[in-house]
Amino acid sequence: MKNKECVAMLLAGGQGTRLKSLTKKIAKPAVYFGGKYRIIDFPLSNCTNSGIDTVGVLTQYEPLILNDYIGIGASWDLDRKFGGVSVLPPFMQAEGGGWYTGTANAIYRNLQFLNQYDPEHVLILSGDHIYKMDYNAMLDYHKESGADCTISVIEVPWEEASRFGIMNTDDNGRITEFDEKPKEPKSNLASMGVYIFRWDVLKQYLIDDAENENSSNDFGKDIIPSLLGDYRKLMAYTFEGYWKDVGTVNSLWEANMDLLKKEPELNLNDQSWRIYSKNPNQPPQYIAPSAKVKNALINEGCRIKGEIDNSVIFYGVHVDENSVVKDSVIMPDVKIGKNVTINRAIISKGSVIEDGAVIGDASPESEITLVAEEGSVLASSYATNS
Amino acid sequence: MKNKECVAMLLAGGQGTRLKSLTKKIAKPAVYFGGKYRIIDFPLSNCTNSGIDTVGVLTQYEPLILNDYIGIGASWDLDRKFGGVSVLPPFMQAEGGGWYTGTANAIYRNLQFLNQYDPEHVLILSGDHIYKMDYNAMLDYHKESGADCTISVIEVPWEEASRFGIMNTDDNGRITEFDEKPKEPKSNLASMGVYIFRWDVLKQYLIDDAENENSSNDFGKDIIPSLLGDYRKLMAYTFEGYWKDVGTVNSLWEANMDLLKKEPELNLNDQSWRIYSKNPNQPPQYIAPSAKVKNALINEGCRIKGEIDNSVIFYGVHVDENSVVKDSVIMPDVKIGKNVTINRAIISKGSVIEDGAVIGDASPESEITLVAEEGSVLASSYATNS
Amino acid sequence: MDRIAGIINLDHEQDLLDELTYFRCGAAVPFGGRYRMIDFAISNMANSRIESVAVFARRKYRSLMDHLEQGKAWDLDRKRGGLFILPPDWNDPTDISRGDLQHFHNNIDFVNRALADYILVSGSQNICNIDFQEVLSEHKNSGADVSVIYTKVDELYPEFNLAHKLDVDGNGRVTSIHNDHNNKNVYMDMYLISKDLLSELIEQCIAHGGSHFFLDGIKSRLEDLHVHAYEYKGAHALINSVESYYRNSSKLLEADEHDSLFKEDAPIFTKVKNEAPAKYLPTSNVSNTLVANGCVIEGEVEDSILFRGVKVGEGAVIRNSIIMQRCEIEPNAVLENVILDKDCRISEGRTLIGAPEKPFVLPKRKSM
Amino acid sequence: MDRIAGIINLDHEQDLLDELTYFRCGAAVPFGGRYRMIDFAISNMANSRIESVAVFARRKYRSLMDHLEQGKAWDLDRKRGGLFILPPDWNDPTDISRGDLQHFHNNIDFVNRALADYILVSGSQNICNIDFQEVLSEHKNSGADVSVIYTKVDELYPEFNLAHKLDVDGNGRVTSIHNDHNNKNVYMDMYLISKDLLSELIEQCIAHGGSHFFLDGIKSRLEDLHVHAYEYKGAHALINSVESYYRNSSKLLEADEHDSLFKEDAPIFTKVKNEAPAKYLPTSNVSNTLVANGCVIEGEVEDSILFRGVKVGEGAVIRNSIIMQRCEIEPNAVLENVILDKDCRISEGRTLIGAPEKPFVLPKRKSM
Repeated sequence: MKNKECVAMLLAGGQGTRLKSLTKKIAKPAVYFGGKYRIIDFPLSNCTNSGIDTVGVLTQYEPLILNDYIGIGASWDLDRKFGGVSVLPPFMQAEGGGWYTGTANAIYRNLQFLNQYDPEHVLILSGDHIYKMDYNAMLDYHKESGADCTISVIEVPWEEASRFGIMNTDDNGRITEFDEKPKEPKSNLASMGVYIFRWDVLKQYLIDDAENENSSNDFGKDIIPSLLGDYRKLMAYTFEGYWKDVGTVNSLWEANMDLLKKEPELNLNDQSWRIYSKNPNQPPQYIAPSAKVKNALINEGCRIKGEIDNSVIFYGVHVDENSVVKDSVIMPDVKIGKNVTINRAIISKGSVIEDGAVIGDASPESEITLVAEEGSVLASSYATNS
Repeated sequence: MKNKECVAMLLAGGQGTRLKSLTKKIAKPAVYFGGKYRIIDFPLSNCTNSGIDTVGVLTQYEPLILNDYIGIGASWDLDRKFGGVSVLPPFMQAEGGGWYTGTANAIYRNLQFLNQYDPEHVLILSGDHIYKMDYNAMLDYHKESGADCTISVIEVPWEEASRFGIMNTDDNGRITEFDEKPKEPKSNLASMGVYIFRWDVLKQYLIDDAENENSSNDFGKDIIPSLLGDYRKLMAYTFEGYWKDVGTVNSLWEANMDLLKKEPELNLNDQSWRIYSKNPNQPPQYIAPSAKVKNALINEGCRIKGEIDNSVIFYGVHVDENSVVKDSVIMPDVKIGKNVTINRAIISKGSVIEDGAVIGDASPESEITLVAEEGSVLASSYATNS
Repeated sequence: MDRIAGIINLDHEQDLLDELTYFRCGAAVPFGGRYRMIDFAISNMANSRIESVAVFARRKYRSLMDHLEQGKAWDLDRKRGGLFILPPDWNDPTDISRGDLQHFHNNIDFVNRALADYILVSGSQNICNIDFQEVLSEHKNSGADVSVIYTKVDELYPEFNLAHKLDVDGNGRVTSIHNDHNNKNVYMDMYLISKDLLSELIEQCIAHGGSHFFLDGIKSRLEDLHVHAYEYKGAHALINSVESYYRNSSKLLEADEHDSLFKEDAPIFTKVKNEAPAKYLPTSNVSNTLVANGCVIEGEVEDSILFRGVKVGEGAVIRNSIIMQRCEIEPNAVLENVILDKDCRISEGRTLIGAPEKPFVLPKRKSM
Repeated sequence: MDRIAGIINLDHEQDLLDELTYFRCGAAVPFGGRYRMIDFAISNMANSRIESVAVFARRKYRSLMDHLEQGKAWDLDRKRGGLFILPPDWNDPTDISRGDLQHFHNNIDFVNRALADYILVSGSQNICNIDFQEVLSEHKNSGADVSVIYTKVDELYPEFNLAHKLDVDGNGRVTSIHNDHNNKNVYMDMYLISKDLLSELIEQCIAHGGSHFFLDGIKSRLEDLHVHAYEYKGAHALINSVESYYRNSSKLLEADEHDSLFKEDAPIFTKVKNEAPAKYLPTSNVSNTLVANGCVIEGEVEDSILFRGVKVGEGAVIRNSIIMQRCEIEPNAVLENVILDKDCRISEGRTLIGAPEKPFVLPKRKSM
């Protein structure tokens, strides 16, 4: 078979501790989003829609759910004979093995995987962001500019720039400097953590990096600075559109709420750029005569008898009579009894909320309440900011 | 979905050092056999043919080739939505992780995988043997006898019994004792390393075993003796048919030669019990006017211009004019030049044998010569027993 | 476990759903918000661990091919077994078989080679959720040659006039099969038979110039064959007319009916579309309605079924209606007692009102 | 990279292979020891990174459905794109399109929705190994509206009489298309066209009452369209008769022909069977022969092609013959210049000898 022009490597090893109990049992890329999806659906669907049919998913921490979720990749049309999606956990070699020590190390340890496709370019992705992006357009830009490495960047508000990795560029878009969380940013172009490398260049840098005992084996801290230090050609590719790091409970909640706008920036109904996900095979949702539903995203398998206002409801959720769900995200298979009130909360998968329970704090400045996975909330308890 | 009656767990972690350079880069279950297959094709095809559609493959050592070979399991019809084949390498957990310490530990560490299918029985297999077996018949026997564990056994010649794990049974086939390599065997029923456990029983023993610091976490050394010690019901299921451990270069060679008989014990052409394998998509083999082929198994993609006698030839092998291959196994994509003589040898995948080379020792008592993977043998070298 | 193979025999199903079956066979008609009629028969087979399914198709089966793919949605895209759509074969010109016996005859290899001891033959018009393994165990206990499946209906709806009825004796044996309009034992067009007997009966029927396996091979031979009646007791609908389609669709809005058809441990599978969750805007008002994914609702919907990707504009009102995939209802349109086939568009302010006993039906891709 | 979608148009291919096409269309005829004719067209498309392929089928396509499955063997069983077999649709009764234009018209959605800028249309009778991405880049450089693919043949075999021929000017532009039997520029029944122009030309052809897209939309419009000729230079065979089938099968025994058709970096894919390697017993004697897996050979075989699973008994002799899947040649039978279709059995000692210029052909499942 012919070689692959571009192979994607998706770093899905992060634990995402700021997501609290949401990532107790699952890796961050497996966290639920948008009534139907998991975070990793976005980069995987972007790959498929961009015509990139070979993706290595580098897992480390609790890969079982991710493994099981990705399965053979059929959901994203990545069940290909040559290529497709491969889950790549750390493995043992004749010379011994061990866990991945950093993002660059994870790729280095899979040189053999990449070599079998002999790609011209390698696309490095992370599994932490919600966005729709045509990687093929970025690849075209990368090829045309003849760069050794192209980094996609997004304009962030100047006042927030010091929270990001900032790329300083010349007039042609060539990166001259990389400032990790600069106190006094010289640019507002933040790295999205999406890189395209010429594979021959990256390979050499990975090998050198592995031999360097002082390296932390990280793309942002080691590989990119090395390339810049050697005056390699690094280009910034400016992305325009919705891009959100959902690394905290609040930002995850916000990103869900963003979808409820009449014309959300992130359009999930775009037939030309579908977001694929694993299908739970549930019957259509049933909206009972007693229900009131306004401003909501509701998935299949739900039975709604209560009131839903400004909320995102995943599949298999039951909301019984006289219950009110407001400004909240209800994850799959949650059962909500009668006379329950839920405000500004995220209810994790499989939770059972008993009759009369009151959850969350309605005041707009309050923190978002999180009910942990398969939790049970009794009427007597007043769960808030748990 | 309904639960699974029986889930198979295939222990494919072994390095198989006695196979020398054949397992330098690949795990033993990935070793080639029979002109077309890898060892692991046999247990996987047995599962499919027995109607067992959920198989966990426990890998550890160099899993990449095995991973890549198994892929989504489509070759064995195991690309199922619920179930199918899952490759299970050791992974990191919130409480830390590490490599599998023994066969029982490998299963213990995948309790979560098994729990999701909630099986009634678990079939434990190894990836080291060549045989065709109806696991479903064994499962029926196991269920009818009401055993906690059923172990499949095969009669071996008495004089060889001391090389095996021997099961001593009462008149009803109940196992009373397990002797690992006994000096004075009381029975000639050798364990085939194929176990069926009631899952509720096995689960408890695995949990107890994991807490026992003195255990080596091995089925044969720890779990089976524990069950026997507790007077659990262990039954022996007698298997009749071809069964061969191909753990050494000589036994691998012998097993290949066994296929060349007119009516081999292991019939690969049985349409009702097909052995599935990954298909390399090669054109039909071409037998040239100059060729002489006798007593041979030859796969697609071969071009034979020389003489083949009593040999097994994998796919993509070229044998040029005036070369003679006798009593040998030629693995995939080997290119053999002109005027080459090969006797009693195994030539590993991708080797190039140059014009005029002489390999192996024709005397019937000699050891089998092994040419290592992607080796190149020059005319001047006389490779034997390497 | 004994193995069963399945045949879905569409050969003698007539396409009586008016506009809905102009361009597709009845088995391919959308039903229940996201399914096609045939999904129920196939899902029942898949859930009963049937691994080989043949679909005997004769007419208008192209949208069926699109829908079924290679059985993917049912995990039936297999090497061993799997799902096969079998249109009539251009085979032996000396073939004397006729009617559905031609299908049975042409496809005798499917029967003979199936990794199964029993064959379950079903049509597509009886919607239910049934475990054929249970049918098999009753069949074996009864010692019968053939088991036919029936249900006792409460009310004699007109659609049952087209179905066969059974007389069953105290031992569960079928004593006669007829069309008595007042008999409530409705035959569900499903039977279980051993592979060998099926094969034998097919040959006999052909030799005797038969053209309809059930009539010639089973119904007319109740005396020499032991035919057992298996009673199915769950939710059931027979759909062979627009009226029965419409009434039974509405019945899905009842919780009991819904839950006994869509079970968690025996789900109804269908081809996967990747639609986003349904979106309700602030002006929406939805009540007693089934809504599939991909819908965007700004208007009012009551006592209705919306299939995938339906858009309902602000101020639009939909009542007692079935709106199929990707229809667009523009603002302020009013629909009552209406069935819209796929891809219809109702323009702003337009009103369409059918009768409760005879809904107004629009064919595919109409704009009004 | 520009994307191409593929159409395999079998609509006007006649089934002229006598016994071999009694029960199947020409595209489904076995060829080359393990392939079917259509495998070459589909593999060429798959190897050229074409991800959507429609097969326009009209007659005897059932064995094609069995063979192609959902495009599995070509990695074309996809959600986006994939392989579709499109029999004629029962669509709009007011449809006035005829011939293959009915197919183009019924399936205009395939053209319009394909994730592609260009469409490559091919038949199944021209066996070759061609990279359509190369055709596309030459097409774009030439600035042409349509590129038609041809090859210069050395010898004027009779099968070329049924093919169109091209006159090409110095710039590679086609100046006329005709049937001159002495012209060696044989049109390979393949053309590349932009999606938009194809869609436009289809409409125009239908409006003008056309019935054959190539003749009405391209051949007769060489003056207003810029039609470029792409010359293919690799191994080629046109198979539209038993004689051309037989002669070109034998040509596969020549190493050059074989190697330029079966390339490592552009393999010909086909449905996977799980046959064991071919087995040669001590009494076998095989020479200048292609042998597929699953064969068991005890006799003598020379200058022949054995498909999968053929058994050759001791003392049997096969010369200059093509023996298809699962045939059994019993001991001491003699076959010379014979083509056996699948599942034939030649009983012990029987002799069948055809002529080198007209082989003796046995249809499927014959026992003699």
